[in-house]
Amino acid sequence: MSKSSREVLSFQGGIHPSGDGKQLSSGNPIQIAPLLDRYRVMISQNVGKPPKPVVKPGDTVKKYQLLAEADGFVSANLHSPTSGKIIGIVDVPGPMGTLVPAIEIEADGLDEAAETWPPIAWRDADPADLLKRVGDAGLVGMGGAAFPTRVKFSPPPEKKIDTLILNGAECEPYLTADHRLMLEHPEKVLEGAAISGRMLGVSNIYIGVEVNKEDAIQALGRRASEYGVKIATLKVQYPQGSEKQLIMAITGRAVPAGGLPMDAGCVVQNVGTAAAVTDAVVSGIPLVERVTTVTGEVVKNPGNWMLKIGTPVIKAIEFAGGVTAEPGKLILGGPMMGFAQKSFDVPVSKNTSGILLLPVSEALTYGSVGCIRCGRCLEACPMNLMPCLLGNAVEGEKFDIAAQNHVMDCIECGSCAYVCPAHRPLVQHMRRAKAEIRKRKK
Amino acid sequence: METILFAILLMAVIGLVLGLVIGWFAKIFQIESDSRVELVTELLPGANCGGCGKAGCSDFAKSVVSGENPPSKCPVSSKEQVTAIALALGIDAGESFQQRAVVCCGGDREQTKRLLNYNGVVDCVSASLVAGGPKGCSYGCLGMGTCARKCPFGAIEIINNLAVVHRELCVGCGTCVAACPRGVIKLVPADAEVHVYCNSPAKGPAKRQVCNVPCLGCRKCARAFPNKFKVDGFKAQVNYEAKPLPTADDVQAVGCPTGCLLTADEHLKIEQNEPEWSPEK
Amino acid sequence: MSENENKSEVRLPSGSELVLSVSPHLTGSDSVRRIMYKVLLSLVPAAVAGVFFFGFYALVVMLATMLFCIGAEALWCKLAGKPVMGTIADGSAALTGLLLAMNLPPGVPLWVCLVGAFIAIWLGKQVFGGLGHNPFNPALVARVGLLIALPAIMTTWPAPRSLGEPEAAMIERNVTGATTDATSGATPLGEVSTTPKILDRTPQAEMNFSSVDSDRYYWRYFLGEKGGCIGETSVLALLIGGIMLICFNLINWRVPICYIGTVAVFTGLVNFFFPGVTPTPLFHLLTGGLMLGAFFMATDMVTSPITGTGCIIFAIGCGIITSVIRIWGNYPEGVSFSILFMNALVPLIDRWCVRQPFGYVAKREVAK
Amino acid sequence: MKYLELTVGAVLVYNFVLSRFLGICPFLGVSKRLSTAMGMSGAVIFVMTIASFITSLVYRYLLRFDIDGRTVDLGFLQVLLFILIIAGLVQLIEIMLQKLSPMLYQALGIYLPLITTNCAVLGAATINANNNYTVLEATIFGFCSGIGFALALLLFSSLRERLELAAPPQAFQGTPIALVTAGILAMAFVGFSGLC
Repeated sequence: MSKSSREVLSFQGGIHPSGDGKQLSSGNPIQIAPLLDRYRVMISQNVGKPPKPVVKPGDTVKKYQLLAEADGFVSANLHSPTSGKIIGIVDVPGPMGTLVPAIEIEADGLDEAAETWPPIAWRDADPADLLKRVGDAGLVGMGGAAFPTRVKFSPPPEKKIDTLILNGAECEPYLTADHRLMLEHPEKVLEGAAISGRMLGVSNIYIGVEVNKEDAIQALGRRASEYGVKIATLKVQYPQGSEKQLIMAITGRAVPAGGLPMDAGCVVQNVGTAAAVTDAVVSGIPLVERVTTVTGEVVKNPGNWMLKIGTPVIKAIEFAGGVTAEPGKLILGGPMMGFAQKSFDVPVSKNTSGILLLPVSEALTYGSVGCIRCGRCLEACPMNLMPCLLGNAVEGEKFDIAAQNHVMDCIECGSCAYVCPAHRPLVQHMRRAKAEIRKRKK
Repeated sequence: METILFAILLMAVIGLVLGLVIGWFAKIFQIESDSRVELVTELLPGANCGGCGKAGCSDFAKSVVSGENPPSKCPVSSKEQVTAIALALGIDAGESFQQRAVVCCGGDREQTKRLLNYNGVVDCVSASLVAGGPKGCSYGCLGMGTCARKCPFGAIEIINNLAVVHRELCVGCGTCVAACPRGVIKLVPADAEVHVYCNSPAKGPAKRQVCNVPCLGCRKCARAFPNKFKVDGFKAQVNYEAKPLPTADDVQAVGCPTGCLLTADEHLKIEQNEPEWSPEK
Repeated sequence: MSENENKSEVRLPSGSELVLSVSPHLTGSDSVRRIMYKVLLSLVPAAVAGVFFFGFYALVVMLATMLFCIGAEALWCKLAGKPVMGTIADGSAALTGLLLAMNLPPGVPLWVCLVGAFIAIWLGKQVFGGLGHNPFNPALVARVGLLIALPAIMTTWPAPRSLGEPEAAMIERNVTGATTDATSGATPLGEVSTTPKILDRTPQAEMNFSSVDSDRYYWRYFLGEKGGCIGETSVLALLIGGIMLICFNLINWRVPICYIGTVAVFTGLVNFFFPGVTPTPLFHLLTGGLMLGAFFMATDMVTSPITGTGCIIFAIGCGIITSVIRIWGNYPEGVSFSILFMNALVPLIDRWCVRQPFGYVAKREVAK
Repeated sequence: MKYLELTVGAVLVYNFVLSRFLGICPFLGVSKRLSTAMGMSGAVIFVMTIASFITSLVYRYLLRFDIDGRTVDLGFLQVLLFILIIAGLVQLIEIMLQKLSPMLYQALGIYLPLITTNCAVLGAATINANNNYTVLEATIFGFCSGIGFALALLLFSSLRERLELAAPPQAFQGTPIALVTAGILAMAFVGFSGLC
């Protein structure tokens, strides 16, 4: 099952977006963002139950101090990104377009850190201690889904996990945050991988990187053996970084439909999360900042920033020098799976991997032409579905046909909509079908 | 003569044989059917709207015959129709409770801020999945007509980007309530005339920013008629259990500052005739 | 919202002016319009060949049919209240027109083109809801409709330009050897179509196809010197067009190969086991509308199956039916009929070829 | 060879629906769903085969026979008898279906008893009689005609299911578009002419 390091691995289907925009920011080292006078930290930054706030208006907090406490198993702690005064809980526009509660902090400008946790000598530590630390630090999946890491690393005992895969594919066009992280802090990523392996009791650890990040592969490769991590080079193909496709490419195993990676004996973790694991375990600091790519053709100085959570998007754009032309679309995340925003006041959260501004000329992508049954979406679909048929079924509001044709297995990667010559909003159709089918099941 | 004899004989024999075979088959494949189910099905409206909670009219008929549901559970049938079913089965008609749908939003094209550049499917469910929908208010009617398309009775019309219920056509089956991704549509007693045309639980100033006709939660109505209106957070609601229900005169007396408290007829008239209506004018 | 002031020269728009759409926010460069124009481009070699062999009037027919189709589409859109320009600009009407013209005899009167255009666009496409919804290839619907309704006009074949050798006149001879009017002849397939039915074949019925089926003629058939429809004359030009289509990544190369291969194998088998019933496979490949059908008609995206496997089944079905009609049917040529028939089978083929989504095999294994 | 000719003729060349234009009523009526169409096809194949068999028996041995050297010709009873027999058969099917597959019974609705007066079944019986087919030929013909009907119905219903997702102009929705489709389908079948 293990492949030689230079074999380029991949999966069935997928697309090769042309002009992936990574060159805009891939050469720019990670910069530390200047301190702002105000942060709005969204309370719900994880999948599952939002944490319970433990601070009151008027409280003074220090950097790394707990703001909200995990409420239940699938939940995550939230810490203050800086020192200052709590103003209160305010409504901010969330990344999904609705107003969401956030804790507003007025920074005192000192950025004074609270006492950090003691480092853990992880090589001999009890996995349970490591897990607890990861939970305390409020780690969530930083690739996009924001699933609490502690939960991910506590698989039910009947699932035998034998492989840990670090996702460094970063297949989304434009995004370079993971790339820079791997290039600049390879030891952090590798150490995080090893710690994660220790937590899971797994020694078979891969880190999958697309071949277009040659320098990162080199950087990781120099130290990989120290940490017992194998590097899998992956073909540049979208969605290489999707869990199921990544597992397929590296191990050749297929995650059963409707299943999770652990059903194939794997756990997949983003490289950013791995670095955060190292921070939590070795440095004893919680997750309060992350590397985010601020990019786009209209951004003056595209680059990668270490942003504190709660930074408004507009400030991040200002760090990058503002815009050179009027943007037509603001996207949080990558262009393939990110979410279009209707406000520049959205705060950065633990899973904001990118802030992308598209020019007006590229903002309108969808048309109203019907399907011409060219079948390209069938070739592109990494899940082997029939997107055109599903789209037609949804347009005719025949959701039972969509359900029969496995719309629930769609991973919404957008490959079908990318290749569609009729420019149909297929992902929107899929989401609607899923929403309607879920509603019906209730 | 002979020919006729043979002809009669032949027909008779074949008829007899076929008759015997059919009779024999009928015995083997006998099934018990309840003719009452068919009778009730015929008396039902046949719209298969699912308002009763069953899969369709024949399914409902079965449940009526078996005594699981009273005939009045059908929201679509008029009182006379329900009585007819009850008479046919010789059972009690059950308490009739007629409902009507009302779209609790007055935010039409002119009143509520819309986001100009929505690029996608014209359907409320689809649109609500993109950044919460292309409307400034994330609780109001999206006006893309999913409810109007689904209504089996054609009772909902989209006017000025706002769904409006024609009360004379609505039977209260609740199909639209299930279809609406925003939960703007509510089922109310059929004789309720006055409604609060706002669905947003957000704070007053936030609503003001995006809409000209929100309920600001000023409590004016609740102060004037404490038993007829109640204020829940930042949104007033009609107390539909009040007897008597509020009337057009009450609306006059309250003098709602934003004009989101209206009678259904008035609301329909505003949307049909005065697209640029606002309370100030 | 008040924080939208910006230090840079270019102001950020307010959030409500941003475009909202679902992911993905990138899109490939190909569009329906481009696809249609690429197919049109691929048809140019065959069109040029048609004009070369049948003269200027062939060009008139092609242009007129395209124009009529565009007109029919515009008229429909106007009547139906659809955007006229947007629909015409996608090029599908022009493509249908050109394909239809290529399926018409070179000497066809222009009113036939007009009727054909309306059949194609109105009955073949727009009544079903327009591009993408039509289950049958519009050009073929029109061609078959015309063939059934106007058999005389649709089977009058002007002789092609001779490539110089006197023997080329063979096209104008029918099987009995009598020469016909120099301006009207028969297609090679037409010549052999008076063959007997296999079902009650008698020795007398065995035919000698040498008047049309001989090594001497293959080259000419290949280059295009044969009677027939405007577009099907030159196998060479059609092959060039087909290769263009494959290079443009517009068709699955397996479809034409399977179609042509099936015809070759089927006619080859019949030729081998029942000698004298039908000419050699090579003859079948080089004559009639097989190349046009295999490269341009059977590969039509809208009316062929969506899955790759489905397309291959479709192509093989077309091949078998084409051969059967050619060998035993009343009509000398079966390409149009066979594709039309297989078009009707497409929904069923799509049903049979449902793909197994990712992870389903594994699920079954786990269940074991 | 004769039987092959009979088969090809009944299924393709002289397809009952698309070439002889018989049995249009169920063809349009039950073709909205592929599953119901399959059920209907099965019922028609069954009725046609049995009806052809029995009617040809009756036609050959009961309608014309010699008695004491004289010929008794009951040919005038042909249509009457055929309908009687078909009606009886359909009744049998109906009773069976109601028990065995109530869903299909519901879906077929009125079209099931209508097979009784379905011109396709009566047509098959009459064609058998007119062509003076032997009992075996008649049975094969009946069966193959049923297959031809089933083929047409399956093609048509799958097309209609696809058309359900199409967006024809309002005036053409439903039956009009189905008729256009049926017409084009019939054109495709013209291509088979001359095969036998």
